[in-house]
Amino acid sequence: MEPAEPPVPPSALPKPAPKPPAPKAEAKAPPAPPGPPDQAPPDDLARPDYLAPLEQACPGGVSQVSYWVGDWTLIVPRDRLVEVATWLRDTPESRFDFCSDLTAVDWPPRAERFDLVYCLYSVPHRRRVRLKVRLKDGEAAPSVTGIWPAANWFEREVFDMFGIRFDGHPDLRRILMPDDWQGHPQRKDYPLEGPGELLLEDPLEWLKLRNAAREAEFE
Amino acid sequence: MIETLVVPLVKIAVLLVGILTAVAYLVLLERKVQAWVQVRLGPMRVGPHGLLQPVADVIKLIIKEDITPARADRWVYTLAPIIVLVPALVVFAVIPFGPETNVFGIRMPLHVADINVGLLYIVSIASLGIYGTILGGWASNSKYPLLASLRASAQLVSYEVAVTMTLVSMILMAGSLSMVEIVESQQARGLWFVFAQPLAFFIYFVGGLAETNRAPFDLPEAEQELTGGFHTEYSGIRFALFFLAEYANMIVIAAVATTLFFGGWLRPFPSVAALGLLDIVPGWIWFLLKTFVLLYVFLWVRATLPRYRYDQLMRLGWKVLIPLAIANVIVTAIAVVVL
Amino acid sequence: MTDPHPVTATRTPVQFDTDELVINMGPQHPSTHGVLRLILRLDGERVVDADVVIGYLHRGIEKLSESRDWTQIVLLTDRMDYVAAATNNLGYCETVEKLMGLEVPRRAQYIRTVLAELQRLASHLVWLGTHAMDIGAVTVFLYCLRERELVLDLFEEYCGARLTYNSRRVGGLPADLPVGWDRKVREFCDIVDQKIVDYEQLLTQNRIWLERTRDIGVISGADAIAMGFCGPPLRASGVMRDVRKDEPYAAYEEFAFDIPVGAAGDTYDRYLVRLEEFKQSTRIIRQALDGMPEGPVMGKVPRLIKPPAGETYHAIESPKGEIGFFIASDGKSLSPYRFRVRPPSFCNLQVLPKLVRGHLVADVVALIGTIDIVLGEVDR
Amino acid sequence: MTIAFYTLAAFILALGVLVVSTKNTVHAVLFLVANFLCVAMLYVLLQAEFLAVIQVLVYAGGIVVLYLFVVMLVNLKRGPETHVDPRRRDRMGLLIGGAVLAEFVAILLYGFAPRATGAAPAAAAPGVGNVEQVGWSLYVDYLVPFEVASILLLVAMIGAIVLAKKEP
Repeated sequence: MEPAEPPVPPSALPKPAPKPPAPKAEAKAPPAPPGPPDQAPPDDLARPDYLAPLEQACPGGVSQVSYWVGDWTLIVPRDRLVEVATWLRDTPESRFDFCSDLTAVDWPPRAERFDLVYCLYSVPHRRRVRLKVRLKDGEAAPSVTGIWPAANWFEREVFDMFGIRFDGHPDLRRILMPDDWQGHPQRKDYPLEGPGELLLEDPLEWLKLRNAAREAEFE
Repeated sequence: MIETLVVPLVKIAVLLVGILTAVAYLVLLERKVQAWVQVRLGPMRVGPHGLLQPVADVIKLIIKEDITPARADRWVYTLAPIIVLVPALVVFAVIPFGPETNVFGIRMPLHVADINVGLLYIVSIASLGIYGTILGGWASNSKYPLLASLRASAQLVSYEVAVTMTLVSMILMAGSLSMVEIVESQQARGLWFVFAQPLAFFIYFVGGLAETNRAPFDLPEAEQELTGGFHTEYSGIRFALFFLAEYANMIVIAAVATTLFFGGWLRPFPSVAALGLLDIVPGWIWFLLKTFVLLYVFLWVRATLPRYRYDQLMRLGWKVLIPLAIANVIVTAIAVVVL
Repeated sequence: MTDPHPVTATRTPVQFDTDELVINMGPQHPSTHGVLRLILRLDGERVVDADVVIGYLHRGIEKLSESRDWTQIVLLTDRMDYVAAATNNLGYCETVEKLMGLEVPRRAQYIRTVLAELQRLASHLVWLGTHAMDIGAVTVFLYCLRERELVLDLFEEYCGARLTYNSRRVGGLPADLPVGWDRKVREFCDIVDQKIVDYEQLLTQNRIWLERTRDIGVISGADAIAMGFCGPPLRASGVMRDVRKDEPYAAYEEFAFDIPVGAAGDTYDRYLVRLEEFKQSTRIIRQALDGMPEGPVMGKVPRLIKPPAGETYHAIESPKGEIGFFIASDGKSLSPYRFRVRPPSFCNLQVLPKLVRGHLVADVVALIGTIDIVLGEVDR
Repeated sequence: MTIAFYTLAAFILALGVLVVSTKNTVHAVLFLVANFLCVAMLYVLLQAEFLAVIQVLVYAGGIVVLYLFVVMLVNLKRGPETHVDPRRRDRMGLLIGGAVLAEFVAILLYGFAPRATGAAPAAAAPGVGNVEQVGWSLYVDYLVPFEVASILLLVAMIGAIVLAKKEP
């Protein structure tokens, strides 16, 4: 599974705001949102105790801290991820040794359209934190399989579903979709109708054809 | 002419029909016993209480499409089930079902042949059946059957040693290789050999379970592991032959055990005169009854126990049963000489 | 295949040319619990390496959810772990409630707990049956499914369905308990407690069972955490981790129950841990029925469920392990912007190659059974 | 009886030829088994039931199974032909063939030579079983050679195990 297909370059997209997921319900909805709000924590809330040491140990490692319905989220720059993750796993006051989940969210109009979300859990301290890394399309993320072996299949799934590559992953193949599948289904610009032979080979071409057909029908 | 040709032929015909019927009903019995153990009913649809189920099974197996895999070795593939079945049936020739009896005015023994190496004959003929197993797996040209046939043959070869060893100690006890004489010797001593040789019986029975590929030693056909075993690729009548052979072998093991350990056609406690009224029941009924009980144990074990693993099976065979059997032979030999 | 070990002076010159056999286990195989495919490299019967191929049951539930509205998704979650559908419902509903800040009435919480534990019993019964059958004890399978039928009957009486229940709503429950239902549940708990003894008699001290499960697929606690093991397999490795205790949800905080923990981390310990969970589950159910509060079963929920913009991750303890839901809402549309499930079977299955290496083919089957996967959940 | 003998003999010869001429090794092994079975029947004709049964048990049921194992498992692809001297095989063949031929001739000559003592082998005393006779001659008359042979086989077996055992 070396470059199965080049990730769709953003310029090739007909419009940065492609078909939203549900044509009927979403047709009237405003264009897709610029991204999650990432609310800042309220001032009267005590910040978790590992935050200050973390910021000390890895200055600039956390670019933003967010709090929402009880969940802490640290937004981490892509190139600092491994450093921050290793610190979080190994330092006694944090000990986030369990990688509960790793997934991604696609927010297309944004320049850094992907959010990589790492849901971590600390077995000794019984608490959670989320890391979030923002990625541009085509940008590769550093793999955390060296830190949490559990991330292996998660990263494969994210690669399969979003086309995000992971540098240093031992075995980056598709996992849920067939090996010869074209496109990455969880991207928001993945066409929801079809499929046909053409869709499998070239989704964009298929979209253009379909739109042309619809226009013809309309006229 | 009648004595030398017709009587044996009739006997053979009766025996064959009887065995095939018995096998068919043994399958039904197995399903029923398993069902009862598992608190369900088993086959109930064909005939009263499913009693005609074997007929339906046979018809189904015969009219099913008989598939030969495209890249199988055709000849061997066809030959294998036959090789398995024939020894299983031929062995019955020397099993004495009863003492000399009057049948339609002709006095005749209830066995096809009493050869003076009867027991060895059984062992050697039964050991031929293994070819069918190996070749069936090999000729299918498929990996799971191949693995299964390897397991089967390794299992058979290693358990045969233990089983044969127990037979040796029985031969020592009886002083003869003839099946009839073994029974008669038990009559003379007034004792079923199982009471004299419980260990030998245990080893024989465990080895018999293993040789017939029955649970908990049913590795060669462990469908959870090997999707069915060496006959995975077989279908229709050829599959039926494998099936038939397996159950016929079970009956052989049970029948031989009855002869060797449970006094063949003798009634219980043959030396106790007070139980003389038991003699009303003919010998062959005693024989069939005992065989039936043993077969029931086969089924019972299957419904109860999980399955051994291949290496554990081998360890049990080589490191436990064979040394025990050899020790048993030595002790028996000493006892026979001393007493 | 050439001999990987060239003949050297230290080795005996007599070498047998051995081939590694590559066999395909599944996707159609009687004991891969669905459509799992393993590519095994065998040396004789010993597994050298295994590759797991999944995705045969991929139905795109995550993608599908992005075009269903929030209430419809409960129905989709049924189809993931179809052996424990009610637990999936609960996880999803709680996540949405967390996102919206909804209050769920106490009675509803209690009933949810009862349903979740009944579901755990049902799922463990299926697991025990299939696991025992993989190892050759067919009878246990039929016994277990017999008891599972009783759970299904209870669910049928509560919500009308036997497998895919759709039995929760965001903010509460679709219906209150039927009259007399709690008595039947109590009877069922008594039956299960008795039957557990039966299963234990058939298996726990059975020599063959011991030989087949002891020291098979051993994994240490540290490895288990690192590899993302969760649920009973993790606890069997000696790690005290149960979402019910660590991050209590529904009404678990109010009940007394123990978390069984193993020591050796082998198949036998995983079996013992689950068997003990049966007993703990009936204990929880009885407490919940005893203390069942009165009141409504549906909280104050807006007509249109539309959580504000934001994301959250919420996990509960499914019978298989930690099932988590990561849901992002954009606050505008009627369906989640991103709906992600952290399937416990998926994470546990990931460990399988590590577990099977060096064991025999027969153990592969036992190990697939011991991690208790449901392919509907692995592939979603 | 004679008809049976010649039929069997014909079968044995034909099967023997098939064993060496068949390309497929598994088939060859099968023919070998059939061959052994026919030989066993020959023994039955000679009223040596014990020998017949042992023939089936040991050769057909035991040894050939091992052959079959080897043939099935060892890769049947031909190893590299390392004949430096292409004629070597022919010469070896000639040598062995010549030796076997000489043996046959010797047997024939001996067989057709007028018998000095005619009644020696036919001393089957009635009442004493076939098995007992074999037992007597093995364990009384030829005890030492028998034991020596067993020990030889045992040594060979242990040697094979030692050779085949992988170094720890």
